[in-house]
Amino acid sequence: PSNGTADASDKILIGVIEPLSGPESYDGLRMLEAVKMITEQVNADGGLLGKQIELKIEDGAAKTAESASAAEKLVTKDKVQALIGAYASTATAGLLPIVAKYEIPLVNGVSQDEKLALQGNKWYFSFTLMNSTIAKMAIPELVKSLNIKKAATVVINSDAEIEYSDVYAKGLSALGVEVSQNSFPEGTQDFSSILTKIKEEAPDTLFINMGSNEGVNFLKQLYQSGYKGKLVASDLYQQWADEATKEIDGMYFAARYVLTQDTPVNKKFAEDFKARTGKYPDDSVAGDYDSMLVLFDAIKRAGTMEPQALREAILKTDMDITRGHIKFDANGRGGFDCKISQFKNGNIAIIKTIPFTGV
Amino acid sequence: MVELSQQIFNGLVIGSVYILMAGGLTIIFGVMNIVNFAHGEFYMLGAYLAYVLINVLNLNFFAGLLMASVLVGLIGIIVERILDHFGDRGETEYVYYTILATVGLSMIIANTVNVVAGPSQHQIISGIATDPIMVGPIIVTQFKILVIVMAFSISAIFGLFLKYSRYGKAMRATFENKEAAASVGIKVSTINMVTFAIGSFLVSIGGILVGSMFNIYPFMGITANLKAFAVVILGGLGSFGGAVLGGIMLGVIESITAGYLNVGYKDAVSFILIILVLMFKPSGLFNKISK
Amino acid sequence: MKKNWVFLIGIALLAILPLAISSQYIMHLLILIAINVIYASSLNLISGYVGELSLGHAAFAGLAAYTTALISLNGGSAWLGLIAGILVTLAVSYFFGKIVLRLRGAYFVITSSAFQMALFYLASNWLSVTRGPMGLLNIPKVAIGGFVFESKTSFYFLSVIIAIIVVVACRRLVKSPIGETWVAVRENENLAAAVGINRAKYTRIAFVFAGVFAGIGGWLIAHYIGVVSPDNMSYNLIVSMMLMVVIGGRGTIAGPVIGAVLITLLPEYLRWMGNWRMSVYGLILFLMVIFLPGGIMQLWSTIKNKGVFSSWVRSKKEVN
Amino acid sequence: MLKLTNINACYGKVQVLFDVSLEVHPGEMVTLLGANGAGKSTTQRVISGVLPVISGEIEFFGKSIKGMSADSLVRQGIRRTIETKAIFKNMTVQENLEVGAFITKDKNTIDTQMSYVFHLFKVLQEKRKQPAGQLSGGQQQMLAIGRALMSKPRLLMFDEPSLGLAPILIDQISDALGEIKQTGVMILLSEQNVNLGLKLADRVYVLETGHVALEGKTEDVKSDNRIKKAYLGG
Amino acid sequence: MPLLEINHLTKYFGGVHAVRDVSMTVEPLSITAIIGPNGAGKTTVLNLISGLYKPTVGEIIYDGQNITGFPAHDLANLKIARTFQLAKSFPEMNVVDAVSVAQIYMNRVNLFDSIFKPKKVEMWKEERKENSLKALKLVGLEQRANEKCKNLPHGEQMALEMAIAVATEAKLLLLDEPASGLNTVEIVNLMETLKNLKNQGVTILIVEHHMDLVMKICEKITVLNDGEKIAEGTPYEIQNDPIVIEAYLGRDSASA
Ligand SMILES: Nc1ncnc2c1ncn2[C@@H]1O[C@H](COP(=O)(O)OP(=O)(O)OP(=O)(O)O)[C@@H](O)[C@H]1O
Ligand SMILES: Nc1ncnc2c1ncn2[C@@H]1O[C@H](COP(=O)(O)OP(=O)(O)OP(=O)(O)O)[C@@H](O)[C@H]1O
Ligand SMILES: [Mg+2]
Ligand SMILES: [Mg+2]
Repeated sequence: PSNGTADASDKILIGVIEPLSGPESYDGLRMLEAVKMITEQVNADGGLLGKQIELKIEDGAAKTAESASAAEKLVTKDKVQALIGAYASTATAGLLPIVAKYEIPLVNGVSQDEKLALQGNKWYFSFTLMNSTIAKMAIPELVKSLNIKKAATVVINSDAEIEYSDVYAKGLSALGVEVSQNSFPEGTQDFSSILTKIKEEAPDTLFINMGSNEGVNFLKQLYQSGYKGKLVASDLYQQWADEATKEIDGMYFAARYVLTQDTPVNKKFAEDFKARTGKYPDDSVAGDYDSMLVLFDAIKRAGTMEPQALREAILKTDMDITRGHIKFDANGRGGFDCKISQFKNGNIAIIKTIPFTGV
Repeated sequence: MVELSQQIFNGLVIGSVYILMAGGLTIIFGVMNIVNFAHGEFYMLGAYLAYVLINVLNLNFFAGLLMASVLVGLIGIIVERILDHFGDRGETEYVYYTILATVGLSMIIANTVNVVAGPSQHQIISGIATDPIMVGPIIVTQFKILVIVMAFSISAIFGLFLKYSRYGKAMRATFENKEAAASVGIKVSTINMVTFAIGSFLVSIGGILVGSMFNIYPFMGITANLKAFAVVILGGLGSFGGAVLGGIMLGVIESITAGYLNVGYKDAVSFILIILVLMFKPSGLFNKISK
Repeated sequence: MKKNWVFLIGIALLAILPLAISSQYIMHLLILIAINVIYASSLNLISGYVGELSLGHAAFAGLAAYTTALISLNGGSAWLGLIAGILVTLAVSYFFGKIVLRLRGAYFVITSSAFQMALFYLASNWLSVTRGPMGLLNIPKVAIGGFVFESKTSFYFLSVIIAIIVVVACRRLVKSPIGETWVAVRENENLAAAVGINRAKYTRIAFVFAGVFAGIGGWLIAHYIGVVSPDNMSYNLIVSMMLMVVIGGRGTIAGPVIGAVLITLLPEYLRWMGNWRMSVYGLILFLMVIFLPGGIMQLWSTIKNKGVFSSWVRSKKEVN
Repeated sequence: MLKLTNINACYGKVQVLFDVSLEVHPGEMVTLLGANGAGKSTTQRVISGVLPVISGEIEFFGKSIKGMSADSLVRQGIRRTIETKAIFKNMTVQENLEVGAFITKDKNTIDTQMSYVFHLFKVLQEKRKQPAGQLSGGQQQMLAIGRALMSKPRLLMFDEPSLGLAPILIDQISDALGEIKQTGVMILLSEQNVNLGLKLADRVYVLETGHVALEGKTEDVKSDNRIKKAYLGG
Repeated sequence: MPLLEINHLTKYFGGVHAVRDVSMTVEPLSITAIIGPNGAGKTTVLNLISGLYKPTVGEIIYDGQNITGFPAHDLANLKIARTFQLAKSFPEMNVVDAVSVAQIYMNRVNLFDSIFKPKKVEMWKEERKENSLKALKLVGLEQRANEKCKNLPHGEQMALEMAIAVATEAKLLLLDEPASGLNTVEIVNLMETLKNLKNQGVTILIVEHHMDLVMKICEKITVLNDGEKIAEGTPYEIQNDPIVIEAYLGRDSASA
């Protein structure tokens, strides 16, 4: 209600909160590029509702209080009409009371903590595949086709990854697989203790979930430790394909995003992004790009920036995004297919697609 | 048993790096009474410089290691010249302000590298084989052996220098009392500069070894610094020999905790050790002289 | 007497301030300022008056935040959370104070920092209780009777009143004989002991008050933001608390208040710098420590002593 | 020879020395006498290069040494002991003495000087392996004096060497000073203890609030009435 | 009954025997001295009495009460005060404030008052200030009341520490080399002050190398050497004791 007059202005204002400083800025800066890229493309095509789109960008440093402050400023001072962000689930959590209070839609295709989505916040639209959802979709298939008897998880100690470890451990043991859970703190350089432990336990499959940077380091040390078992992760980071090609040969993925997924939306996105930044995108970049796709599509259909109308339009989303096809339920939770894939000889290929049936 | 011996070996490797980090920190504290909160940033800076020299400019690994560390030593001298200004503020104030200044410095260095070089992680290519070799039941790599050998020989050389050489004695004298050191003809400012340079040089070598054994990233200095503090406290502030023993001890204890308890608590171990040591033996485990 | 007037006028201004401000964003900043005033003033008791640089202060804020979060998420009221938070910080600062106050200088700094880092790692890894880095979400608002401190304005009054109480309490402590003992012990511990001042006892009073006050700040922020995670006791938090104390002027009552205002607003004005921001903070700290170690308060007293200000006032009078 | 001409010196904004002029000739022992805060220590600090002068000239054997750093003055042969017993507490007594000879690299000189110091102060030899911090107040004073002797200086300055020493040790020190003087070293002594200060001195300067109030041969100064009253308790 | 009684006091530092089996007494309203060569253990004895160190063996009885091992800060309550060999007082404080600190241990306002009763705090502060000025007057420092402590020259520092000790309303005063660094005139003043204090009911135990002062004002002298008591007696007896002359006084003693 506080920005009822904003409609009259000649611009559509969208607030973007990403970690632009600190360790998380590795992802934050690339995500910001994707958001800028699609906005520039839409503006070049004449914008939306006859108006140009202007991004208001703030650094939330992936921290709760900083992200909340940024949102407070974007909403009340800059008068943005929709929000994208803020990467880490704890950071996004700081945004939720604010969007609820000012009734501004927050579209998020990245944050994975399902507790956020379960809050019943009318203005939070979350549509990445939650870890629990992926686990439900992919674990039975993986256990069967990879013949898993004894597994271990190795994750970085960060919000989404810890949750991943938990839900996978539960899902796997429900199917009679013996599992041990392992996590390491952010910034770990030396993995030798974990690897020694794993070697002793000798699991046949290792489920890993960590940032692309730690991943390269971990995978190299894993290789050096002489590990011969199978490897499973959620998403393939392009950095792994480039820098740890030898180490991840044969690795499986229960993926949200697959670079080579052959859809027009994804092809355009991947090529544009590569052209713009010289790097291939991965899941979190795709997640923010998808958020923008969803938001722009809803604005077009709503024909107005009036919040209530925008909300209705978002809920009715039914479109192709980079990661598949998306629909929302009445609570603003969305999803798409999970793609079981394998990396072999330098290329990733989808082995099997498991359809989304709800969270 | 196999796992235990492997964990102890792992602890020795990382402990060797701790020796280089903490050895530098402890002599800077000893000579200048500065707790250098930017010490970890020199570690990171050394690794980044070596990365540029070795990976980008294709220098030989050892040449790059030496050059980068000398450069970091020179940067250390500049920093020392600035911190020198706090000298006339009285003793407690001096400790207080040099800590704050180095906290500021560490923020400047780490975040600037993060912006300029980007937050991604890299590995320094040493060209030395990293393939697993079995030594009995333990898996080692050539590089890890090199790390242990380097750390121990460098600290042995430096320890002997400090104990017996004329300059080493002058350094220890400056530790204790600047006016008195000046009164016997020691050029205190030179000693301070040399100390800071050596301390920074040592930690830079540690950073480079870690960077080619594992990886480098802009904020790698922060945890490293806290580790170095733990080692220095274990060994006694200002005691180089203590740093060597403390480094090995922390490395091994961490590895064992990680292996048998929980990897997540590995880093908490060092902090709990600090508190325990200071509760029961504030002068450090290996320090004979109590203050 | 003059001081009292300034104080009363200040309070009156703070009371009518919300009437003059329509921007919710500015109200938000004012709330953060109030909380930071609590943090900085309490830290100043140790780092300004007792004279030891405590890099473990944020731990108390975090402890109380987790305490109240756990209580109110399990059905207790926020007020119960406050009482529990106070009791927890009181107990912890009492016992930890006993250990750490035996140490001086560098040892104190490192130990206090280790204490905070140990708790930080505990919060990050004790998943069953703290949910680790995922944090505790949806912490309920503070309510009294049927009234909920939901709006910015109501929370503003709550936090400003608490901040004023804390600042006044700090001031009275500092001016009391207890405050004198802090200075005495800092200046010459052996002589202080010889005149019957027990360092352990008196510095611990400072430590406990500081810990409890920081805890109250942590309680406010937990219920204001609604999320508690290990960030509530991070290294960054203690660095920014330290910045407030140093920039304002340590060992003064007004200094930390001024510092809190500046450090809360600074990020908002430096946002345009993007990711250079943290480097700039570091630079500010570095330059302050070199050129203005007494902070803004030092600047103020040089102006006063040099008579720049009074001569300016005098010349004005003469003109009239 | 050491020659100070019209030296002015300050701590911050407070001027402490006013136009102080004094000379020490080869083979001579000169005493600076003066009440608390008169500027005796400050004069020595100026000569040893620890405190810069505002104006005036300092010459050492005809060469200007004004503005030279403390350590290079030590190399010129100017040594000073400090009244606050600034010894290296965590180093052993022997190491303290070795560092005292920092500017001499010649092992023989170091050995000779060390035995000389041990000959002067027997306790030091007994305690040579102990950390100097464990010495008593007076023993630390001996160590400080011994250390100054280690590099065979040309000018030795002592700042209140009798401070906190037992009478018997003051005797020993006075003997030691006599011996040192015999070897041709110039000595500049600050003292409140007139017994020691005036016993061996050839000439005396009396400082009052930073000014040279009186100078002259020891005999003349001793018989000056004002001095008798202020310092000799007579 | 002696005010202070030391029985078989012994203190080792690692292997160093700083004090060995020393027994002595201090009579009420007397001035007693401990003398001895450097390193004899005099300061250590004072540190043991004043609670800075704990004795290895032996006991210390004060006013009939065994105070062995009491921490330093508890002794002010028992009316024991001391000065230090290298006096520096409270360098950054004003002289009068530094003396006021000496009365805080009396605890007239508690923690509750400190926060809730600023008036009471203020009143007690005034009262302490008045007492402090009196103490300063006694040692001749009243002119320096508003000076910073660190700006006092060495001699006045010692006087200030005495004022601080006096302000605690001590009955037993332990002084460590108060005459060190003073010139003859200042020493005469110091003697006056000490006599005044004695007349006001203070008992004094003094460690001093300045023989003039010791011989003139002390009733009893204990001589330590190498941690052991080697002699005890009146100034006359001590001055003529060949052992003391040999170990401590040296050849000039006749002229003292
Ligand atoms: N570091 C300093 N800063 C400021 N003033 C000082 C400093 N050192 C000495 N002074 C002042 O300078 C004056 C001369 O001091 P100096 O130490 O030279 O006297 P002194 O003759 O050696 O006295 P004493 O017999 O007490 O040693 C004194 O008034 C003293 O207060
Ligand atoms: N903390 C300590 N650790 C080890 N030895 C010590 C310590 N303090 C004193 N000593 C030793 O104990 C002995 C007695 O020292 P003390 O300071 O009591 O002497 P003193 O009689 O006061 O001498 P002075 O007249 O020189 O001040 C000395 O040999 C000294 O080296
Ligand atoms: Mg002097
Ligand atoms: Mg003594």
